Amino acid sequence: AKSDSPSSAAAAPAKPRVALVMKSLANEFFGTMAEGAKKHAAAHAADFDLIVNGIKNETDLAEQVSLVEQMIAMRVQAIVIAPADSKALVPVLKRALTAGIVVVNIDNRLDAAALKEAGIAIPFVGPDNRAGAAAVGRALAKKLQKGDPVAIIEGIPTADNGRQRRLGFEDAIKEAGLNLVTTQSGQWEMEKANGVASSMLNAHPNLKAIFCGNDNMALGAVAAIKAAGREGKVLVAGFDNISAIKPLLASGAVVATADQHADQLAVFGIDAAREMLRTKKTADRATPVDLIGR
Amino acid sequence: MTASRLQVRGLTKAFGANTVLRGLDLDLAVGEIHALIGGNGAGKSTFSKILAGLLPRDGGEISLDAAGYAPRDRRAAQAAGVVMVLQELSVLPTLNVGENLFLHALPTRGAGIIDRTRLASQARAALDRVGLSGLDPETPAATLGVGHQQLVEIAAGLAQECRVLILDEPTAALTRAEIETLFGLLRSLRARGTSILYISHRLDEISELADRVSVLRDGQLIATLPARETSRDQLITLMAGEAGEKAKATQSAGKIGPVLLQVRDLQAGPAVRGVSLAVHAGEIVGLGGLVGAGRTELLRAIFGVDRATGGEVRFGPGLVPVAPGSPRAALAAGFAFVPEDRKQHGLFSPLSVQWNASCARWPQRRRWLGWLDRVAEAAEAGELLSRLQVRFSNLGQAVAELSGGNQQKVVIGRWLRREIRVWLLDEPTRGVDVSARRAIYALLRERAASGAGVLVASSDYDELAALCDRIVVLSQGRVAGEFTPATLNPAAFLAAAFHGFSGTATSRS
Amino acid sequence: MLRSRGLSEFLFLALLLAALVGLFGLLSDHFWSLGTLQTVTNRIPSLALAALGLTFVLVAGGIDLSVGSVSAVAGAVFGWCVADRGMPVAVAAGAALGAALVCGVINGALVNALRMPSFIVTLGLLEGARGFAYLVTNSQTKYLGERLALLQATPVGGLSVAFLLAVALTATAHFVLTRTVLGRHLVAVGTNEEAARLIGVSPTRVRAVVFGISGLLAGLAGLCHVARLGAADPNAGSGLELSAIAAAVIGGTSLMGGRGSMLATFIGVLIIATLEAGLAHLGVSEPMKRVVTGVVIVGAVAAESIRARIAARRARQGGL
Amino acid sequence: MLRSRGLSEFLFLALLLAALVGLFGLLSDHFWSLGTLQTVTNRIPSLALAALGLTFVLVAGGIDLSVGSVSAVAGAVFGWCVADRGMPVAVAAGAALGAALVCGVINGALVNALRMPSFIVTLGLLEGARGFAYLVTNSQTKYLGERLALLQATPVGGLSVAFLLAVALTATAHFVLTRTVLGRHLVAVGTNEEAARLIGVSPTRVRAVVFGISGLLAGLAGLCHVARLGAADPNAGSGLELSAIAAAVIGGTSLMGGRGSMLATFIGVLIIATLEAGLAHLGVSEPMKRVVTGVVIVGAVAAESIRARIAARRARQGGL
Ligand SMILES: Nc1ncnc2c1ncn2[C@@H]1O[C@H](COP(=O)(O)OP(=O)(O)OP(=O)(O)O)[C@@H](O)[C@H]1O
Ligand SMILES: Nc1ncnc2c1ncn2[C@@H]1O[C@H](COP(=O)(O)OP(=O)(O)OP(=O)(O)O)[C@@H](O)[C@H]1O
Ligand SMILES: [Mg+2]
Ligand SMILES: [Mg+2]
Repeated sequence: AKSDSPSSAAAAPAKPRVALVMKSLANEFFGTMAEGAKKHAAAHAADFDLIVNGIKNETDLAEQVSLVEQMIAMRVQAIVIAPADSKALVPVLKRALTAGIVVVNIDNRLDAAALKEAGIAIPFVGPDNRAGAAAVGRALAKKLQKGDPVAIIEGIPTADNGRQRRLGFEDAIKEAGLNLVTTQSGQWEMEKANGVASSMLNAHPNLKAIFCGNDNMALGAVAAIKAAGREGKVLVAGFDNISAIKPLLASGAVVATADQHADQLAVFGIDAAREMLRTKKTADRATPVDLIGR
Repeated sequence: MTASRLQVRGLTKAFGANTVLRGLDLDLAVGEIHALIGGNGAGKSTFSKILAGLLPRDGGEISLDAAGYAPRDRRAAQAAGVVMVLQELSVLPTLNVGENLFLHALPTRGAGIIDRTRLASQARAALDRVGLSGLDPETPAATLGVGHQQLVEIAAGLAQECRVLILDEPTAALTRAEIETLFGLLRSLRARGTSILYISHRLDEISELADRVSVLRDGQLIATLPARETSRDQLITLMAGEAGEKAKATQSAGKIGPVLLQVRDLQAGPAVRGVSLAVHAGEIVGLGGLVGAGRTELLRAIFGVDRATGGEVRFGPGLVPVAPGSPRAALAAGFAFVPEDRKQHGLFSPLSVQWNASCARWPQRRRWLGWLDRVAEAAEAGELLSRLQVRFSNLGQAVAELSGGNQQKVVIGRWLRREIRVWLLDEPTRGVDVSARRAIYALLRERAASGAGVLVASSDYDELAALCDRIVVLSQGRVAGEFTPATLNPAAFLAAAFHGFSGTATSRS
Repeated sequence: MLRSRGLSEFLFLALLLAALVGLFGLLSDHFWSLGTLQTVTNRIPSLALAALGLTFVLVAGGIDLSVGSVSAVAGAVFGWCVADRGMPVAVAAGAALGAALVCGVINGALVNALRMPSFIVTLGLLEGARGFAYLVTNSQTKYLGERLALLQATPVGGLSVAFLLAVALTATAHFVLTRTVLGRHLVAVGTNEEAARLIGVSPTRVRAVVFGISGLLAGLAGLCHVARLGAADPNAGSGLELSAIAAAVIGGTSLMGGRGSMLATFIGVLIIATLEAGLAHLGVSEPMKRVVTGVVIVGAVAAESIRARIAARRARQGGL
Repeated sequence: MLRSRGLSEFLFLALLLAALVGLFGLLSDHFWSLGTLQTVTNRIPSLALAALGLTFVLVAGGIDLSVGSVSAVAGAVFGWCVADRGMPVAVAAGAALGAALVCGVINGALVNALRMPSFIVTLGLLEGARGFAYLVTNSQTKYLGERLALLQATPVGGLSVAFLLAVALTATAHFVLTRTVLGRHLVAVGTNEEAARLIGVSPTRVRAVVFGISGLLAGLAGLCHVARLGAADPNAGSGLELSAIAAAVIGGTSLMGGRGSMLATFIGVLIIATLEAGLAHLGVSEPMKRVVTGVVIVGAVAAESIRARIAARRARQGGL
């Protein structure tokens, strides 16, 4: 397979093939991302082919590595990847680069140290999760008093975007002088977050707000608050702006969320990859994150 | 014995290449007890399972009271009035006795809700009939010994209204007292016009109980004869297809050596309450007693299957103590144990005949790094099985497909090629036909003659009398008497067996 | 030990539960509170319903790994009917339960028709039904709000309708298992299928019924879940099967079939729900949560098995 | 069917595999390529090793749900030793395998000492060992780069050392199961534990051995995983147990014990790996992937069970 030099790959079909490797497509956020990418590909059907793949379980790194290997085997010209882990994907992406494939990192930023150790550079095209979370956090903090007890429900702690969002929330909490009483993982899942939130509410009867790493977990937290009969007394913030969160934003049960333009995220990445195929230039690019909420 | 109840013509049945029934004819009259005998694998169980709707036939005609009879399943057979008590036990340990008795037709109060009062009274009545009036229907079946299980199964069969009752070796695990009750019951059923097909290997039962006897050989009817006018030897000849040698006592001519197995004040569970006995080299000791006397539990405790709660077991010339609760230790000391319930404790049912016959010899077959000498294994298994006259189609056949008696031979046979010093056998000839039974007796004799000790529990009085040099009778988990062939007689034996029940004697089953 | 489970066993399980509650109360503030009680009782219905269905299957000698995915199917169908099609709630609930029942029936039919082990059939449905749930919802969480609020209403003492339903169904299931013909037939088939067949019990029918029940109860679990979260999430109930198995086994149900109690399963559910709530209450880190959960599952079953053996020994020494 | 498995069964499984490969080749470009072969063979080692260990346990009548978590423990320990402590790779690998072995020994000891069903014991370790893996790595993936590159080297025809190791161990396991006394003991205990005890086989020892083997092989699987990812991820191998069970069962191993073949398990692994690679190649949507996976698992086992029944019937009619 190593016989593929970039030139021979580029020479073969006229239309480049771009592979989009996602996390769980069963997650609405990534589903939207993939949909946006597919629409984009359909609109530019003459310019490139798109192959979309996702993994079953957000934590199944081996499967994502296999997907990348599979794409290398298919001799695609470019891989746009939302890595499920910021370190574990580095070696296989290095192999992709060696095989002459253009690689663009979206959504979850690859670990800088790991990239350095591997001796490669991969451009990151995506939102600044930390800044986005900090903005959401500030929007929520505005409704609170200094010293109010608050909690964070984070995503999977091993994922970089989960960590960035937590750090962003923490920034906002520090700025506003709030009192962070507990941080627990909801594993990105609604139900887990619901259980964790319920117990947080019991353990901290004065809790004023819960910052959630994504909207699914925010939905779970809202249900827990309702069940505890503390609607309006405990505020919630989310991230991602999925469709199911809209009624809650409208009703005020969720104060704020961040829109990373999920439908455009992959598109940015794909366009960056196509540009790189033409220009061979490598550069990070920040995509917009909008604060949604009143 | 006038009207015909059941007519079987040209019945055929094959399992794969193995043709079991080859055009069987049989007539069963209204109100008769008809015995069915034949060697192991002759096809008795297969035949009766077809009658009871448990197996489909391949060909032939059956008519019941002059109407065609072809039951699809057991329910259909029961609806037509044909009920069978199976050879293999199928009591369900997780249900209680009453539920076991009426599982097929639990009385309800509508909507599928069990009427427990009615169930209890029905169960009590059914148990009374087989002489188990002491047994509470709510007793979990898991606590029953094999003998009691068999009685419960018989009770379940008898509890149903029927025109034809089939009993497949019902007395294999019963002793004299229970057998008497059963026979009384069967006679009264006969008087009411029920036709009974009675399968047994105990030929003396047949002359005592049956009106007519049919002999099966290789899936064909050889003869139907009046039971009382036919001698035992005649029957054996017909079954074997050749002149059978006279059955006679085979007690040892050899000399009795030093003590090989010494059991002192052994206690285990509720059933064994302090048993002391000794077995000498060259001696065959029998263990007699009523159902539930504790023989099985005693043998299991000696072999270490169950951990003894008191007392000790010593072995060999030096009378070394055997580690309790470890069959491995017992095996290492040269013990072998043939369990009573072959299906549960003896056989690896889905595995091959060869596997089952050779599994006791793995330690000898072990080569470098645990490598197994499979060629030697196959050769030895083949030779062994033919010597025991086991009927099977090939060495790869699943042992579950053998007839009950042939399975038993496999379970015993696996030990024959090992240096066994002390044999512990629990009902070793259960379901085994006369000629094979003789072969097993001869084998045990030969082992004893070459210096082994044998301890054999049996519910068959004649077996104990014919085989043993000494008979120890247990009652309620204690030794209640000891006999030599010279001092043995049925009355004294029974008195000893009931000894532990003094006073309330017969009321508790 | 093999008799219908004695009082002592229930007492023991209740003691375990009490120990957990006591421990958490000592380790943290506010654990002994109405709020915690509500949290725990809110968590219970879906797990309890799934565990009851699974107990039926286990007693009959099978296993059902698909309960989590099937509960997601029910939620997904409900969400689709209500949010996308605007159907009335009752109709949607009917459709959801129907879909779950169909899943159960498929399980039973495959096990019966192909004589395959239920482990593998239901493993297949664990994947397949989950995929179906994604398809139905287009992999999107459907917001439903108060549409199933009925189940979350708290008519008595802060206990929700869903919780009361779970309690009522536990009692019913217990009655069915111990006092009806069906229940005894389940036990018989689970203990020894061949013997049961010879006696005239149809294992095929029994299996069809238990998998149907399991599917239906999993569907109900899915609806409770939707009611609780106010949203239909196609990812819901992943891992539910393992929690449900753990609950049943903590309650003494045998994985070999033939032995199990609905009441004990329910206590098993209480233990697991309390454990989860307590660990979250303490704010224990994710790794420690896993470790403690593992230790408690094994510990509970181990303690019960030791208790049973001691009891058996004592009974033996005391004579019959 | 009850004899040692005939050639026809292997042929049938191989046919299934060939059908899958053919189908994927027809449905998409570039599937029949060296690259795909490498992708598939790269995916195989960890699954194969875990499935072999599990087959040992299954044949002996138990089950091991902890293989995925144990593989993560091995990876985590390796990562910690190398990345945090700077130990040499060989020492770290030894420590990792040691930790995995300890997990297996704990499984065996608990099952033996407490006479608990292995399902629940290993379910406990599924949680507990995972938690331990998180603790060791502090819930962070450890980047290792080329440290275990040896396993990924491709000495012959593009096949990696890890793959060759898996093939060699499959052959060894096959011989152990079919040609050694230990193998006989496993089958005996898995078929009828009580009867095995009476012929002098110690079920306790057999169980200790199989769980030890399973732990060790799961550890090796974890190392292969680390080698492939170039990173130690405490989430590694979640769900591995279900894939491994599916592989074993597709290969005809009975979940009731006593019956199984290592070669057939390996073909089962090939089928699963091909299926995953093929679906990814086609870019099938996530929901459809789930549905297809479910259908293939059930379908493969069903097809085999139907084949076996037809073969049995034919053998019966045609005579032997
Ligand atoms: N399910 C089966 N599959 C294959 N062969 C069978 C099956 N059941 C019985 N056989 C064979 O049929 C023959 C007759 O068996 P059957 O059980 O009817 O004998 P039997 O006369 O009852 O013997 P016994 O006195 O030992 O009980 C035997 O050779 C046995 O191996
Ligand atoms: N696990 C058990 N729990 C309680 N009681 C038992 C158990 N096993 C056997 N028993 C009882 O112990 C007594 C002795 O049984 P055992 O099987 O040793 O008698 P036996 O003389 O061999 O008679 P059988 O013909 O029934 O085998 C019986 O009353 C039996 O019901
Ligand atoms: Mg018979
Ligand atoms: Mg006995």
